[in-house]
Amino acid sequence: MRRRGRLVEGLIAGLGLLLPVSLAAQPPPMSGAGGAGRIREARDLQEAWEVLSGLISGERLRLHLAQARALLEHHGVSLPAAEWERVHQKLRARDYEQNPDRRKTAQDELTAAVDPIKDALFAALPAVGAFDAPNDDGTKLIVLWRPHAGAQQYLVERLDVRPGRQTNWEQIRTAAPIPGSAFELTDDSRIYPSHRYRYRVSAVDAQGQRTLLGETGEVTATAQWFNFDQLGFLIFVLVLCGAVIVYIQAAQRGVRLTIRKIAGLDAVDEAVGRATEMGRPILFVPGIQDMNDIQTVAGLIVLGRVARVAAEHDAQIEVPTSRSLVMTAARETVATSYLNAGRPDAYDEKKIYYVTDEQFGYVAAVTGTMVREKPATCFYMGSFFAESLILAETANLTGSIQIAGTAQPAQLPFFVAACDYTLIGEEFFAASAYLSGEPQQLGSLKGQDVGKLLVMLFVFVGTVLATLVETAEWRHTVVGDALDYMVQRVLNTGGG
Amino acid sequence: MNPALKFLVHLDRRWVFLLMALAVMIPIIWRMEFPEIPTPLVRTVFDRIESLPEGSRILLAFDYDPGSEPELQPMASAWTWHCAKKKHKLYFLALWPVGPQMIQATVDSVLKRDYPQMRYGEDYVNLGYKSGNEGVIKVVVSNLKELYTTDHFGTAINDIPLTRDLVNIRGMDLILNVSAGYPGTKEWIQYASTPYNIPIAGGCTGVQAPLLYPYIPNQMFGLLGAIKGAAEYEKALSDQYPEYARDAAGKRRPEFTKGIERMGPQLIAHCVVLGLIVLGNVILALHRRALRAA
Amino acid sequence: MKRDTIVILLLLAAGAGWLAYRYRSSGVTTGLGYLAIKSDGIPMSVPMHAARELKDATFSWPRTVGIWAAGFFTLAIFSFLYRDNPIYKIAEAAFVGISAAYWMTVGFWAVLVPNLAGKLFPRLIKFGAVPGLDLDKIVEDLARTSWFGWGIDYESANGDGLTAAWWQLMNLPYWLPMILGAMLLWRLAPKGAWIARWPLAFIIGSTVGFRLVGFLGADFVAQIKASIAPLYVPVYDATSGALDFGRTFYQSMNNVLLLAGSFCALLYFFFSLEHKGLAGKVSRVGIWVLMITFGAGFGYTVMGRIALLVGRFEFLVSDWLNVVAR
Amino acid sequence: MKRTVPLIITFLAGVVLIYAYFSPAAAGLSDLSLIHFDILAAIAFLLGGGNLLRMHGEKVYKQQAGWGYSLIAIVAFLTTLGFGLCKVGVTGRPGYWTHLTGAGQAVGLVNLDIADERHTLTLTVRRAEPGSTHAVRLGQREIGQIEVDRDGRGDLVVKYDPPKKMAGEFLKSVREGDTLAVGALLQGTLQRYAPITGDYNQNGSAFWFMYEYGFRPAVQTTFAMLAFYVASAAFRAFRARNIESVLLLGTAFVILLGRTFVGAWISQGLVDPSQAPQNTWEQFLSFWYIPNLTGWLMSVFNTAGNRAIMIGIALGIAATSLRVLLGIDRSYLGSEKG
Repeated sequence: MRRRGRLVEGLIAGLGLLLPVSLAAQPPPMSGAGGAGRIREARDLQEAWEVLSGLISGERLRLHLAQARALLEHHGVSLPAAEWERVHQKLRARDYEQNPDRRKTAQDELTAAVDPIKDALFAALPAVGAFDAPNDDGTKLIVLWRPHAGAQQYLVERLDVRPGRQTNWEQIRTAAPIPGSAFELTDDSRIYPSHRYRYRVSAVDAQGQRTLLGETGEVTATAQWFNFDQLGFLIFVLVLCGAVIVYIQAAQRGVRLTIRKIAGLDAVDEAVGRATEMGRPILFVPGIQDMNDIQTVAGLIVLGRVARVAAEHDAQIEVPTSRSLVMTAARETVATSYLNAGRPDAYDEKKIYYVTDEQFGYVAAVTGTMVREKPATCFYMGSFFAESLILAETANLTGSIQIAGTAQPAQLPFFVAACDYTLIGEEFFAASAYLSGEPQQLGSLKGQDVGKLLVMLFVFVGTVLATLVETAEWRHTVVGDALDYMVQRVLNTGGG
Repeated sequence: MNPALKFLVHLDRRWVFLLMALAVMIPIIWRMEFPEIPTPLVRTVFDRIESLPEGSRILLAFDYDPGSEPELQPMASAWTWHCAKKKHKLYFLALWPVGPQMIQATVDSVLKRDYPQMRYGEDYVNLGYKSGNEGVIKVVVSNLKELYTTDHFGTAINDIPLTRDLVNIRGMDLILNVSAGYPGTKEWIQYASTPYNIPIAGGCTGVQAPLLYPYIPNQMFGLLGAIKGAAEYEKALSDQYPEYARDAAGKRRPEFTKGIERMGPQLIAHCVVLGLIVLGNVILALHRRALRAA
Repeated sequence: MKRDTIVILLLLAAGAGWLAYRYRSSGVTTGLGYLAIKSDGIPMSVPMHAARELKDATFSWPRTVGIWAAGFFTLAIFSFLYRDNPIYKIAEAAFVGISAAYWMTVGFWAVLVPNLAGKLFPRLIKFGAVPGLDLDKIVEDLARTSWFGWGIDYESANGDGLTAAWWQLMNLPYWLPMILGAMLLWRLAPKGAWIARWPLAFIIGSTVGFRLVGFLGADFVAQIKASIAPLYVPVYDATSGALDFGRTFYQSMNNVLLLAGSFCALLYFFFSLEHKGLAGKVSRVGIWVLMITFGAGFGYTVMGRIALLVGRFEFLVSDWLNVVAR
Repeated sequence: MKRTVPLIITFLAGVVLIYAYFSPAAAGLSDLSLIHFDILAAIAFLLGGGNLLRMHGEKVYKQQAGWGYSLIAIVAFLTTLGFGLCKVGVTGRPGYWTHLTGAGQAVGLVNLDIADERHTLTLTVRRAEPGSTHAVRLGQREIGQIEVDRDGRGDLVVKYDPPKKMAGEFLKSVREGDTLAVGALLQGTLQRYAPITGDYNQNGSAFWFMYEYGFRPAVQTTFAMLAFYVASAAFRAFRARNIESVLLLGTAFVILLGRTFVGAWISQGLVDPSQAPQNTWEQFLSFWYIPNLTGWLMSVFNTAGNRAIMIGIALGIAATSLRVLLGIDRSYLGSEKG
């Protein structure tokens, strides 16, 4: 029960997937402790800290109670079974109470029932302990100490242990006691990764009398190479990427993949052909973001395909850009397309030019170009903001065919309303694969479908669980735990 | 087809432009105003700022630019005024390069005018702009001084009383974000508010608002949507503090009621847009009938 | 001259005439001119209508010229709505030039100076351009977090950035963008333009890696998490504690619609399924959901756009022409 | 070589950044890469700006159609750039500074900032003898004591507390050329901060004039044109041709109503805004109150639609990223020959 969450992760890690990483992530053996208390090892200290935080915040209380029980029993402390039963009973009483006033009373009773457990945990703590903060970049240490009766304030001091150098204790912070709360402090002030530190905490009472509570052994802050909170998410990423890669390989082996038609994409050839017939240019707008936006990258990939068709049809293509880097990358892309189409002589670098970084300066210039050159076809492929409608309405006036593709949800309404074809979100990314016509690229689209199936599966299972929890009052059963586990552990991106 | 319908079917859109220009210009010249009732989303924000104890730390992140100033400045001013009224400590910060100018403009027009007793560095501070978009947020939630070694004016951050002991923005009681796009409210929610439980309220342009709805109320407690939100906030503010909207002589203070004032032309222009949609469909129906008859 | 040009010129002349008449007759409001005051050494622009109330506001020629320039830009750009014309072209060309230079300047002073030069040669920058730069902090950070601590002695300079050697202040990873930048500029050289692809490859590679996990983490998983909600949401009355049928129905219906709506819309995006048969029907519903979404987005946006226009017109009639006394 | 090396660079950079997401130890890399990108983009301005000059310069030189406009663009560009880079008309940061020099190894630095709301004097002394105390004199007046000591870690620290009342009038009386001395140890002559230390966009500077009266009105006006385009798009595109367009325009219509007073006004009979609905019938009525209906459309349908779009986008980005990372999509890299 106690390490249930870790057990599942351990099983997965046991598959060999991440074994070396998990071994490297073992906490250091020594944390040091002073005074009484049964918990001594850094690992247990860290767990006690996690459990205490959970009990105090009241989040996922069922799980934390189970962990607290296991932790206490592991250290030879056993509370009467009736005590545990009482907490669970109060918890149920609170969760199933609908009247707000009575619910408040139930909450108070629950808090009171949790107190003896917290006290038992406090009693098991060392007077002062310190350990390396989990899942951090090696700049934090956590100091945890047992509450001291009558303390008005705690002084936390730190000693930087440097061999061969005289160093003194320095006070890093003072902390005021919070009733019913754990006494912990995350020290992230000027911690050097390689240095060893000792901490000591003193309590100051109402008379200003200082009592030294204890002193820790040496601790070092280490950076973790893998954040285990994100394990569930990593598996998610691996499954998704795996699906894409598997389908790409299947396609390379010659497996036939069927992909539905995407309206806007079938129009590309036609639109380029129209430009040739009318003897007017094609205008390609790659959005207003720089190369660090993936939409711009996707837009340029589409540009590559469009330019190739244009080169084959001998149509002129013009690409004004709003960023210097995009201009550079677009020139590479178009030059390659012309080369691949066997028309390197027709490539004109001057048609791909930088206008200005300013969003609206760019729009003013592009709309001016539209009105003066009356392009037969306009492509808007990339990241767009407010300018979307200005571009689309101006080009509409000049009678151009307009094909838009963007993954800016806010601009989709305008493109949908004003353009002939719009590639909505995912379709825009699919365009780059679809237009290439290469089978392995189509494979990646299948991989995306697997991702969507996965979403549906997760949402479906989650919804069923959540509905059961809500209707059948199963929150305090394994169903509630499963839902908790799914939402809190598996779907945890670790705030990153 | 009768000539009127023919004219409408092939309507030159410059007539639409002219209509729109008149719809906005006339209410401005005649100063038409309409009543506002604060909606719950706005009310929550107002009540939250109102109920915080004096001296609470509030982070005002101004992530907009001159382009969206008409839409967002009224709410930025109203928030700043309200926070100053409640004697909160104000930390201004910007993720957009031109944000510091927006901050300075707000400070000049609100704090220096109505709260000349507020001292820079003790009651408010302008941390200025740092490049890096959401990267900046990720840093300041853990260690502010890693990125902000000086304020906007180049004063070392350790020399400023307000920021001397500030480790990171997790110590804030509230984040108020005025946002015109990326990076903005969404990033503040994702990287600061949700992971570290800092209450956040957003004020955004009309385009953004629909995208922020999914975050209410779990990840964000309130939202001021564009000028309408600002107008409602101004209304709530002047109901509570009459001196906000009128000076001692009872004269209107237009620079503080811009939201309400701008709702006039908005309303008329909205009706014009609504009318245009209806007209478009009437034309469509008549045109179809005319074609069928022909 | 075309007829419409004449009409527009006449309108403008009439407007100017009216302003002149207004000045002659009432004399109170000029209609032109602009003023600046100095408060504590910092200059500030004041619109005319506010200037009357401020004692220390003085007339300023540069700002007067400035506001006329702003007025010109405003009208010139609006003129594009009527049709493309030389005035718009002038404004457009100036706008492009000014804005490109604006962002270059910002890039220079806000990125290159502090983030490149300031990281490589902090002392030079501190005494040259940014006196607020904290050299002590730079040394301390390097001693704490540099990846080159094993080879370079940052430790001995720790606590004293002022007298630290230049190499103890230098943040070595910042040579990377310097070198890549040089490679990028190599395009301008007559030979070997292909070298510019290396920095591009670096940029694209890091973008792709950063966004891949970033989007999956922030949008994908977060959206799944947000989608998990019970289909039946009992709501109880706050006072009596009895089941509130109306609100229970409303909340439950919302959750059901939300789930069904997002599933249908998601099905629309499936590339493996031809939109035929059942899949076709469901994805048709998906399109409907998307259309409602787009309609909502459009409707919501109109408000903001009009606010911007209001702001611009206010500038014209109030700050520039001072037609509306405020 | 010309193609393989970039592919390897792309792959490595991508993999490293993916790893950085999961590793607290390497998390700094992703922030660093963002900063590096900004720097590269700023350097690339030279390419963009150069291209702009070349393009318009050619037009002017060859006197092609519209060369006059190109000339305007060039003049505007170079003027603004010159103003900005040279900080024309910028006054330096208000205050003085000096480098302190003297006998022995000791060095020092003084920054004296006199600004609108704050006056600060920071005095830094380094490499002085520990255990010594010196009087700090500014001009003729003694303004405090400086103490050189060792701290708890054994590092040398300098403690200096300027008297609290020093801010304000006294600092304002300081003039350029005044001498600041630290005992007999160090001394220096105060000088004004150079103009380069001022903000490039300082109110009143030449660059600021270009920004305030050229850039800003142009940006706002272009943005404001959207109002006209929104109206014409609503008129032109929102026509009930099929179910899809009916839904599109219907929703837009309701939202437009609900976002102004009109919506509340025409449906005001449905609710009593002063109290919550009392029974199921009132709840049903209040559902149709247009501001509520707007909220409902937003929170249910808009959320559902956006959710699907966002999930799709995330998947699309992941797949596209993966294709680029693995080198399957490499059009941006140019060709072997080029």
